[in-house]
Amino acid sequence: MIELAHLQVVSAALFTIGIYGVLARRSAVLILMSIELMLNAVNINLIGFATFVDFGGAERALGQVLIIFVITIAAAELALAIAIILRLYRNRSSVNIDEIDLMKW
Amino acid sequence: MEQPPRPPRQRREPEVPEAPVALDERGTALSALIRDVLKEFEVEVGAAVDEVVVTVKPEDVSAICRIAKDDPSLDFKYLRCLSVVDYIETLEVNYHLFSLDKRHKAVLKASVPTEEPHVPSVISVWRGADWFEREGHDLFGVVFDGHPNLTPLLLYEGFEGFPGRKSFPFHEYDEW
Amino acid sequence: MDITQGRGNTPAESIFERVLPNAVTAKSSELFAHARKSSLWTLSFGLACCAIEMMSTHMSHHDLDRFGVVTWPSPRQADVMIVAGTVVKKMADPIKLLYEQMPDPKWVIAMGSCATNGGPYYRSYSVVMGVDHLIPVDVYVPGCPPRPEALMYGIMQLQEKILKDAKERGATSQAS
Amino acid sequence: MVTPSLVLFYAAAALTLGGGLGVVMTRNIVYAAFALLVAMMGVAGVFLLMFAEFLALVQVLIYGGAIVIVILFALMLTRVQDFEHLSDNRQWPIAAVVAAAIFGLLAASTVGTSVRTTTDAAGATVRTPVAFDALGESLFTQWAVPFEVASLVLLVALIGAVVLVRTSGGRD
Amino acid sequence: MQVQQQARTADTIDLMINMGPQHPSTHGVFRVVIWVDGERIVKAEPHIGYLHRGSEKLCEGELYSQVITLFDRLDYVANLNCELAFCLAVEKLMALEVPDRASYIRVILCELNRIASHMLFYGVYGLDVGAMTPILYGFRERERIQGLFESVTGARMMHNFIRVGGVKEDLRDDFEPRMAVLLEELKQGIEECDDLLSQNEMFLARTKGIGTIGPTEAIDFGVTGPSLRASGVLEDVRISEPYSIYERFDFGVPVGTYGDCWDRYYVRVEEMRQSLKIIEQAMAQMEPGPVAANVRRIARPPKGEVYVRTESPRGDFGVFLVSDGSDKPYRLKVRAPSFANLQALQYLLRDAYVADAVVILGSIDIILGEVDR
Amino acid sequence: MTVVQGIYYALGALALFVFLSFMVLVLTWVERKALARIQMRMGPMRVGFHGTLQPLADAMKLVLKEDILPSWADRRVYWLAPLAVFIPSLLLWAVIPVGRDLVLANLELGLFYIVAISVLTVMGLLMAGWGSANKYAMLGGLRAAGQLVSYEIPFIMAILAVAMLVQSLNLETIVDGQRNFAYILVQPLGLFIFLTAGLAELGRTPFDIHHAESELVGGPFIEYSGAHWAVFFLAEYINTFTIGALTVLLFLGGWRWPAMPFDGFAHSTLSVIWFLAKTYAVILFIFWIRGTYPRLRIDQLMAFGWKLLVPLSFVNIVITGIVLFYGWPLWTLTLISLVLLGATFYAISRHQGTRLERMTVTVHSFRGTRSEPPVVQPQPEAALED
Repeated sequence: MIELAHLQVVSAALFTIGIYGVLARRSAVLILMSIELMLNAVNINLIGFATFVDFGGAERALGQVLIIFVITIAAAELALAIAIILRLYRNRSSVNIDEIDLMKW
Repeated sequence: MEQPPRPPRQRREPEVPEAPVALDERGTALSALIRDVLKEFEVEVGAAVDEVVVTVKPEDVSAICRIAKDDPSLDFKYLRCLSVVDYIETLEVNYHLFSLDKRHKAVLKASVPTEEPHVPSVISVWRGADWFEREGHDLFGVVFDGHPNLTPLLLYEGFEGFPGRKSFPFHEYDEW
Repeated sequence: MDITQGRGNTPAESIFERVLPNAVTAKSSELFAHARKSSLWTLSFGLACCAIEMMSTHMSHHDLDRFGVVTWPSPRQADVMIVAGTVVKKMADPIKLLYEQMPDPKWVIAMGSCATNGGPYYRSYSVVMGVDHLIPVDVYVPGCPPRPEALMYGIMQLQEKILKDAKERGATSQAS
Repeated sequence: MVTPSLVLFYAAAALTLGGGLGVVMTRNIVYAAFALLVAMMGVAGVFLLMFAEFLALVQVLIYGGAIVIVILFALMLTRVQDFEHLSDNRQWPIAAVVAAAIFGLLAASTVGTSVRTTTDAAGATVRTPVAFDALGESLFTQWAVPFEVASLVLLVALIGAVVLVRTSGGRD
Repeated sequence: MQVQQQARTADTIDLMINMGPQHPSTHGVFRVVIWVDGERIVKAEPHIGYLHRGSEKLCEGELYSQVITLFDRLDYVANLNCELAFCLAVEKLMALEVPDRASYIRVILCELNRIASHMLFYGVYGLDVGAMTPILYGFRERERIQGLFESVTGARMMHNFIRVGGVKEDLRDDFEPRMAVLLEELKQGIEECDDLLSQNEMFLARTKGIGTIGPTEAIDFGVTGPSLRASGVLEDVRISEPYSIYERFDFGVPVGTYGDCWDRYYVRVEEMRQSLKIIEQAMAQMEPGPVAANVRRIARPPKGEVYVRTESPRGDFGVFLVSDGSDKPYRLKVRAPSFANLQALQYLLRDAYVADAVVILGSIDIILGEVDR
Repeated sequence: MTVVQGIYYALGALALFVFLSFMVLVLTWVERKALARIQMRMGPMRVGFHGTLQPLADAMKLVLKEDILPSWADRRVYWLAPLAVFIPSLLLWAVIPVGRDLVLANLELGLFYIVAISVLTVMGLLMAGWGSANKYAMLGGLRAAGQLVSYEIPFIMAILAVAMLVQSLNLETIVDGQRNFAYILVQPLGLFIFLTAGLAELGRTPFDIHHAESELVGGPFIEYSGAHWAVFFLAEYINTFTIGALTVLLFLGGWRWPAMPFDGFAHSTLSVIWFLAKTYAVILFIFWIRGTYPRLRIDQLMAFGWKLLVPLSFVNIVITGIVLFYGWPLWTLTLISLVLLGATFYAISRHQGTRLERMTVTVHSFRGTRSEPPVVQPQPEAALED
């Protein structure tokens, strides 16, 4: 029997993996992917609550609506981020965030 | 009865006839014109069959070609062909020129010694000379000074010798 | 003289041969040979004059598609390489490479006299005198260039060879 | 109690977490993209198990059809030299510690808090699916304005991306 | 400023693509190395020589009558045109008068060969653009022409029919009726081919305005033949320096405007119609008579040199013949039209798309046999 | 889900696989024969009666052929790519009914499922292109991705317009909705968009730029041989069949035909026959296009997709919405659709790039030598610009 806790643990683990990726990797693209992972961790949590907890009434569909918004924002964010990365690559021929220090002095 | 041995037949050196010159009026007019235009240079204007032949010194080739192309009365905009002929001691570089407007034609000839065949490149005059010169370098070893890219064109990298020359063996090759 | 060593036109040992008794594998390999001979995909690869006749053979009038023969641009999907034309030393390595890129079982047809032995260019300095110096050839089609009918006959000979090979292999594997 | 749905859930979770680990562990960035795809398919599986068919398909469509492809496209276009041997930051041990700490925190809070889930008469938890039409109804009536705003965001992102990537006057 | 500088140096890396020597659309064994940025070509570098058979050198070891065999195999799509060029050169050197009938036969066969060659171009060009049917239509017409050639010369491709001083033998009795049928078929066939491809929207989209070259550049590169005429230059050896008996015919010379791929294509289609016109006139004018001048079996032209140019289907086919009076040529240089036309490829390919590279290469219609010789 | 259900699904999937494989074999034969007809040839003749066994021979040969792994290829990606292409194409058929009740899973969200799954094919093509580490393959993979992603939008929109008419995403409901008339009569514009986008999704002529034999020598599949290549081939033909089937289901009334018994065994048998017949008609149309048209260039293809098909598909949805919202009779929709379709064709035929404004090749007649100057026309300023 699937319990809410199962989903929460999976969500937490995925979120943690994402955080590790953001902190530890150097490639901008990989960091972007890690952010996607974190967003999906949130989605798992949302669907869990939406399904297991009875909100009743008009809020029944709220969880799923939120997920749709999250996915939308994720897509938009990714499009922009990839564009920025491509631009960076064109200017610096690298996607390593360590080397992107133009604003640092 | 003994017949006297027939005297060995005298081998005659075959008589080699020369091809007759048959210049049309356009050709005669052109040869006069060339003499006039190129009088600063040491040129020799003759004819072969129906074509005007202009013999020039190798070092003048580039300058003369430039004039031949740009001079409005000569107007040799079109380099038909660039060929090299091996006369054992010398290599002769031929530039076959044609004017689309005036419809007259001429051959420019420059003889270079086989040991050190150097001719200035005319690639700056006609861009179409590019591959012809590379081919001449490939098959005959003529060095076209000033050509930007005299790399093998027809032959593979590492081919030794100049197969177009008469000194190159004719058919003593391995099957592979 | 380094002929590429490979399995060439013997197919790789199939799983059937390992598992099934010999009598069955012999029969199955004959069946497979029928399949192979009915779908000979050629590498669309023309070298010289013969390529034009090879194309003719594929076109409406002669239509090699009737035999299931179609051309394929990539060597990875081809079964038969028709060497149509003169093989030049500069082209030798690419041809070997192409042959090696083809998957087993594969066959080679040498089309025309140039691919067979150099043909009219036998004494030239840059021609490989027969493609069999480079890769193993199964069928030689003579002619300069061979008529389309000749090429078709060559392909039918190749089909017979495939069948015969399979039968012989079956016989030897039964005997052993 | 092990039910088929629980087994399926474990499978989906394994896919998700395995894919996630693949993203952060692999040295090859293209593999990372494929691992991300696997993780997203796992999430789609979780959605399916929660009876959210629509969301699962959206997940497949958006992540499989758009996001991962865009990432791969960007990777193949840039052709970074250190394509296959990515290195980690120097502070990766710190990152690991931080991540572990956050996981501990999250897990503890999950275990520590009790959420009142719906149960049936026998006391077992039940999943209450949201009907597809209810979702649509809710999205286009109650949440219509946020929905429009979201589409506006997408449009802005699209234009922004185009402007960013465009090179001024041919190859610069 | 510094950032600007960096932006220039660190551009996206160009991808190098190696087209050929075995590539379905290089028309033989030709290799072109192209550097692309995305789908745009940055730089192109053609490599030839994969069919360099040393014909010119081989000719120096053959008798004059044997050289024709090698000339057949130079431009292996327009064999008779090559034979004609060589024979004209020898005849000019020997100052030979060719009988009228022989000249007519030569013209008829050469023009037929021109149609056959353009039909091959038509088909292969369709294939380059991505249509698979035109090649079958083109080869249908070729097959008809080759059938006629076979009945006249005994061979489908390597005819060895035009000889020094005339042609090998007279036409067969059934030539005229066969020719009449063939002319009707060809007329219909050319129109069919024209209908199938020329005005197709996608074909136009692919070829219009692609690979343009202006008249000055084209002449500078030594481009000749249909490719030159497509750029708006009225230059055809048949009218500017008439050889054989071409001044006796009324025919049109198609000339393009923009020098793009479509013009190059359509000039050839139009040329096929004009060739038919020439053949019709020649058939009407031809009268019985001898077909070969009185020449010794082993020709020994006098010492001298001669340059002859003819209009082969690909352009200005020139033969430079140096004779030392013996029975073998001292030096034979072939000015192959494809060789010169191919030089313009680098110019044509500038800033084109990868897909256009194939279309442009197809439109200048090269035959590797005469490029590499 | 019980064990019986599982077995039922497994058997169904197996049957589907066998059915599809058979269809692919038939399809290849039909294609070769149809193309041969167009090209005045005979096509396969020697293997079996009129070459009917030809596909079988081809398949057997391909499976027995050596499978080459190029040494520089990325091994895992290389081997997985055929599966990544093949599985989505098979998964699609889980919801496509071949006749009344002859469907593996009758999903409510059937159309949405098809849209979502069909996108996954791109991933396989990209994997194939990247995994074979060949420049042609790589370029082909990238082209395929770009093309498929752009044509996904009009594809989805065309489907959506039909869904609006029926108010359902279920394929059987859609077929039932065409009880009285097929939707081709209501939305000819939708059919045009759907078929064009579908051809692009398939990568068939005139949109076969990622195979592009004359440029890319076979695109992403260039390095594959033997069985793995056969899998790609299979997937491609299954996809062709899928597009044909979808066209029939969405626009041509599915398995319906005026003179059909309403229920019973006769009905289901006949329905399958009608369905296949209609599908093959659509596929023959696709082959016909292949036999006649050249290929577009990538930028033209993108321009066609984004500048023409995407706006058209949106317009299609808007007019459908207006007609449905105001409750106008459906023939008004037909009318608007037809007018738009006509306008589209007119626009294509009048477009500067696809039309010859005037003949650019002029013929100058001569007898004897020429006297005119050689350069007849100066290069005009307004050179062709697209």
